[in-house]
Amino acid sequence: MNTQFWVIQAFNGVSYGALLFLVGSGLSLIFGVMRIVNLSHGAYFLWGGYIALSVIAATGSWALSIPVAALAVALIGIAMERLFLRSEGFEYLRNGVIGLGLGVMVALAVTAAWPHFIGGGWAQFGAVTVVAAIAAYFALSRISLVPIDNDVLRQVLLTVGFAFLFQQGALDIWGGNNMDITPPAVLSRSVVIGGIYFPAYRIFMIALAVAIGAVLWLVMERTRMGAAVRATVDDAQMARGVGIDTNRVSMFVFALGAFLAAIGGVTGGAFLGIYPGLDFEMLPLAFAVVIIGGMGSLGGAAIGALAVGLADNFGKALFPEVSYFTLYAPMVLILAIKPTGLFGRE
Amino acid sequence: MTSRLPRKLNPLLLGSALALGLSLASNAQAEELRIGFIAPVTGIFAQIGKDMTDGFQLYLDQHGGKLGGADVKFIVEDDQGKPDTGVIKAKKLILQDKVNMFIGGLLASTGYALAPVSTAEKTLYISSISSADDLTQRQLDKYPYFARTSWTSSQPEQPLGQWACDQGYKKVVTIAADYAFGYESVGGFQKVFEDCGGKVIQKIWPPLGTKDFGPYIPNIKADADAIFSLMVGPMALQFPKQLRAAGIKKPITAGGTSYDEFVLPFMGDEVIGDVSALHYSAAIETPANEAFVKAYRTKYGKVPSYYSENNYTTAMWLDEAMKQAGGKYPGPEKFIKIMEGIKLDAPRGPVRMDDMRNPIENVYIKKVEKKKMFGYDKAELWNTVIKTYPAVSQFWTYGKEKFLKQPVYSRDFPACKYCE
Amino acid sequence: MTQTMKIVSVAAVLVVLAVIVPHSSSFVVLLTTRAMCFAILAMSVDLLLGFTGLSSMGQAAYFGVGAYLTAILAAKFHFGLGWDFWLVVLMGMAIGAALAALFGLFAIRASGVYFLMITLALGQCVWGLAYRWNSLTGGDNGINVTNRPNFGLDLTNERTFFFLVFAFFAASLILLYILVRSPFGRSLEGIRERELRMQILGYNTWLHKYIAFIIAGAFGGLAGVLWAHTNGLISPETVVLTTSVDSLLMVVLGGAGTLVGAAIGSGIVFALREYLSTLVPWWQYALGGVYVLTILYLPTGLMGFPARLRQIRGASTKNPSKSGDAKKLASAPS
Amino acid sequence: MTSASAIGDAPVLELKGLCKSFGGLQATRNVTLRVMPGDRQAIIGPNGAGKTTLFNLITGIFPVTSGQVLLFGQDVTSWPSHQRTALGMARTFQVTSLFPKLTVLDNVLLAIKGLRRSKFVMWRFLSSYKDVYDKAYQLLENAGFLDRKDAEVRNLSHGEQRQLEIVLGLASDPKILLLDEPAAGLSSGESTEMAEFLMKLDPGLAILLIEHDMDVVFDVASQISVLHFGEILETGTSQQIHSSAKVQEIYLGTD
Repeated sequence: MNTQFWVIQAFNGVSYGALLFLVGSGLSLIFGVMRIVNLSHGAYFLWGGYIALSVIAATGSWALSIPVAALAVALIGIAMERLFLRSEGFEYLRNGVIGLGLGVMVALAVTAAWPHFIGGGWAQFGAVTVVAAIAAYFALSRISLVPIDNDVLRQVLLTVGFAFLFQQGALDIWGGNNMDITPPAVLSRSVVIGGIYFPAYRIFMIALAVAIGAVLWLVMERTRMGAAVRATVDDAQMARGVGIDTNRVSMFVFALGAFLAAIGGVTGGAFLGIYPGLDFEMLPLAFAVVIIGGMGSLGGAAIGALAVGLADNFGKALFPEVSYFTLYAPMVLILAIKPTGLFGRE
Repeated sequence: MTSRLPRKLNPLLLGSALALGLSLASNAQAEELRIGFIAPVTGIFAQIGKDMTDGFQLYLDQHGGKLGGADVKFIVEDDQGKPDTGVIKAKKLILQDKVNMFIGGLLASTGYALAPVSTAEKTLYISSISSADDLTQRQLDKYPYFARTSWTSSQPEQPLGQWACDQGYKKVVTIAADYAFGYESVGGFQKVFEDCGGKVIQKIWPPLGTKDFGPYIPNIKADADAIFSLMVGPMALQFPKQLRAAGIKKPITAGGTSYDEFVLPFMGDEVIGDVSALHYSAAIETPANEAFVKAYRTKYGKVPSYYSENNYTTAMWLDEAMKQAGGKYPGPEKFIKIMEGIKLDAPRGPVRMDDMRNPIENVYIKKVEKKKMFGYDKAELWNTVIKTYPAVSQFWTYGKEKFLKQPVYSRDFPACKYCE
Repeated sequence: MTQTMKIVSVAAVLVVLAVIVPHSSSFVVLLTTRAMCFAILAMSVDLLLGFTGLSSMGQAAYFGVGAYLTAILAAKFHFGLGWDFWLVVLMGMAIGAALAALFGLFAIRASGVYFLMITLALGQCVWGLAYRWNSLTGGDNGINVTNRPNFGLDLTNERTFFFLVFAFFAASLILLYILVRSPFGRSLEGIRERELRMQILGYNTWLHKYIAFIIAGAFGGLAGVLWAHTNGLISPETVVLTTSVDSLLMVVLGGAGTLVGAAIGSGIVFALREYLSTLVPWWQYALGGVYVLTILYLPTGLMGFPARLRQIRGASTKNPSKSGDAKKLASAPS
Repeated sequence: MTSASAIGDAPVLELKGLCKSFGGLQATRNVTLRVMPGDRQAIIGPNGAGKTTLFNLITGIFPVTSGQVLLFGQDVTSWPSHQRTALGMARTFQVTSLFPKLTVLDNVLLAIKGLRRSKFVMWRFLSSYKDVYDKAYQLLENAGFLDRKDAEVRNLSHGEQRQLEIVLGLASDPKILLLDEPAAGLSSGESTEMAEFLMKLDPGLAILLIEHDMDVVFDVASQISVLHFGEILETGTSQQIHSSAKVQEIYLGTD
């Protein structure tokens, strides 16, 4: 265990932490503003990676895949937030989406039950779908949604439901192969300093996280929207009182969170791979970042990510038998002592 | 009374009515060969499950849906990649669908979980992927209705140990997924390699599912001549990439799943030259294999993995056995007897069963190369066979008696004598 | 409906279940047995969620220790396979309770979303140990429990085993029902509604929540013991986050605060996941859809369905006010 | 209104130099107060004067920064709420804080049980405790709620909820009752009703009252303290306070 060992392990831990920052900061902001524990966040990460793969397959451009994937997932985030996590507005669209989903399922069920009846034909399948969807739409329109804005548990469970749907959706769209995002050749090399190899990609991840962190910080500190977000994190009721449109803030933050998670997915895709199940692997780690760093705090997320990255890395390198325990036990202790995390505000 | 039924009761009543309905629905099927197939159709292993199913289905389709003259009812059940779900699905197949046999199971732990079901329900279970060593070794007596058409985990790694020794490697570091499959693979490699005079000087066990090898790679001892790796699934893609990026250029000899055709198409050029061992390679240059690869690729758009081949061969085995049984399923004991007597010329090469119902088959030492094969016009990564160990048994050259006296390969056996 | 009527109707359904299920196909027997194990777990979650207002995301931990205890004793020491099975049942409940007593020290202080997060972290600790502590848990391979107990009753017979699990299920239901109707149970409801007020009324609410947490842990452990023998294989998969989330969903699906709802919820989840999955490959969409629809439109679960129906009918005849009063209520400071 | 404070031997509640600060904000400054058995005292003051904070300190919801709270001569400064209640103190809340989804009867049952050991019993139905039920019926009858005992609390009118709030306070047979704006949100008619309701209470019960509605205060309380910026400015009888120039100034100056 010479210096070289410690240097490279610390470097590895920091670069892993950089990736975790991308995932964790979005989750942390969403929590801070909306008090929602978003269990779909891992799915955003995964979908970011898959969409990037599709973009690369279509255009061959890795650089293009990052913004496209991030924006696409941000749109998914907005749709989820507007249609399902907020109870007001978009009733028609929400009922429409759910109705369509139900319609497809009814059609699938009919196909499974009476294959001779509508077997194979897309037209028949479509007809059954449309009829069922319309029926479902009208049935749903008669039922008023029970708002979930103030119900922590129902929000969590709703995001779990979506996490399952996203997981199966990704499997059906992109298949179950273990895939990998290949970054440009420049990033596949290594930088050698003092006989130690520093993989360029890990350096890139650190640089990206620092850059994004800086931009986020500027947005939070210098823009009106940033100020509104900070005010809402501090005290949502007060923020509403002074005329901040917290509704818009929450939409912005949800989109931003999804955006960041997707960037994490593209970046992480070249480092962890993209495969089914990645979503639920990343989720607890993102939570560890948020919990340790403190909910709703950007600086906290950075420190939490660094702490988790290093703890995970050194835990696995030095105490493999209890490596996961060493990750989650500090989480428990921090929560028990300071429920809002190290840098979180009540 | 019924009209005044309490409202809160309705869901419960509905439930029991449903249960009743289900019970009536499970009527007997018509006379035919009913085969249950257990594979992950959803969840994180879904694609492997698809490869498995596709391999079997391809053979069925090529033979008009019949095996040995009998119409086949092929029922795929989704175990979601979980052993306990596999058990319940096996029971569903046996109890409700009244299958003659069930096939499949991906993970070693699924194999260990399904074998007892075959004993309890007196139904034939053919393990077509799951490779847990002991099922056809020290524990075979417990499972009279069990046979295997695939491999044991240590079966290809034992010749690989010999091959590594023959290359002149003296010191090897092993890095393998921390679960039974990893233990058995490393154990087989280490035993033979050390019996030949080599030394395993370090064993690293990253947990199953590791993708960031950052904590482990810097630990690899600098004085090793080569690295033995055993990766599965997403791990396989990341390990060689991160190893090379960390500046370690040592040769890799690996367990089969680290480079098999399931992961190979998604790998980068840094894996060219890496060596692995398995009982199948899609690049075996025989007419039987070429035909299989082409048929499979035409139908499913991808090169078959060993998951596909093993199930294709399983179907071929059943076909032959049913032929010999005269097209009528003769019951598990008799059927296993027939299967034991069959010699096949499969895509993977000649294969037959030893007296512990595990295949004796070729083991291929393969090197990743980028080239064109079988007339495909694009240069791709292929597992070129560089050496064939013919007719390898699960006991390698040790002989059954001697082999079975040692404990099953594990994290601690063989002990790491040269680790400090 | 009066209390007596409710009791009578639930009892009637239980009797019907006990009569019908053993005569249906073995697969249905198996499924029902499994669902009933989870029903016990879900009822333990309901004690916390529905009656005390604590949403625990770590209930799989107690389930897991109960199951691992049983599996390790059976596989390594051949203990608990005869009359000593009953000892294992007690030990399983004790270890679940003991773990809950430990975790409760950390968790009970927190409330709302923080309680949810800390129980999630605690559950993950147990998962981490199950996954990595190879020498004890067998790591990712898990532990196979090949033999079921035999004490005069041969539990390898699925129908006999069904009756055993059924008995435990019914007993848990009855015990928990008595508990929630007892002075202690009613005090939990008070805590759920307004904890501060309860303190002012002279209740040591921390202690009440702590006791409820431990009791839930004990029933979680019991469910785990039964699950070890039902499933025959215990692996880290048993203790993953999804198990905890599933048990919560079962409660919400059936209706929190009803006990029976938890059982119905587990029945539905198992029917979808283990029966529907034998019929169609897209069962996961159905499961996800059921979750989303229940949460959005049926916050009181299926048990609350009749009341919700009345409410909808009432709303459509009157002026469709945008469910404003529900909101007012929820936003009242506590 | 004629019965002046019955002078007992020892104060039921005594505050000595009570201070509380939140961060930099001094919410309570050096409050000293004494309530004797049967006293009817009120604390008035403008919004944000720290009245509710003071109640929270007395009942142990917030820890004090410095000073002492004595209940029946015992120093309870560091005791949790439920133990203080056990000594014979009860309070109501400014914002109604009943158990909205439970029935009126259940609300009262919970309140009665708070000080009984049977609250830990988990093997007997609550309904088998006849004495608890008898007492609940008694309380409800006295308060005129018996006919609505099975109504869910959230369906009661606001005025009824405010009254029930006090019934809950009385359920533990307290010797001192802290009332936090019992007339909050009530119409003037309802306020009068509330004042009458309060005046009917057992004269041996000491009451400490926070209230904005001066009519209620003057009806119920015989001694009034004025709180301003966490500090007691003046204490006196209703007439004294009524005519105090300082009090006028505060109310006109801040409102």
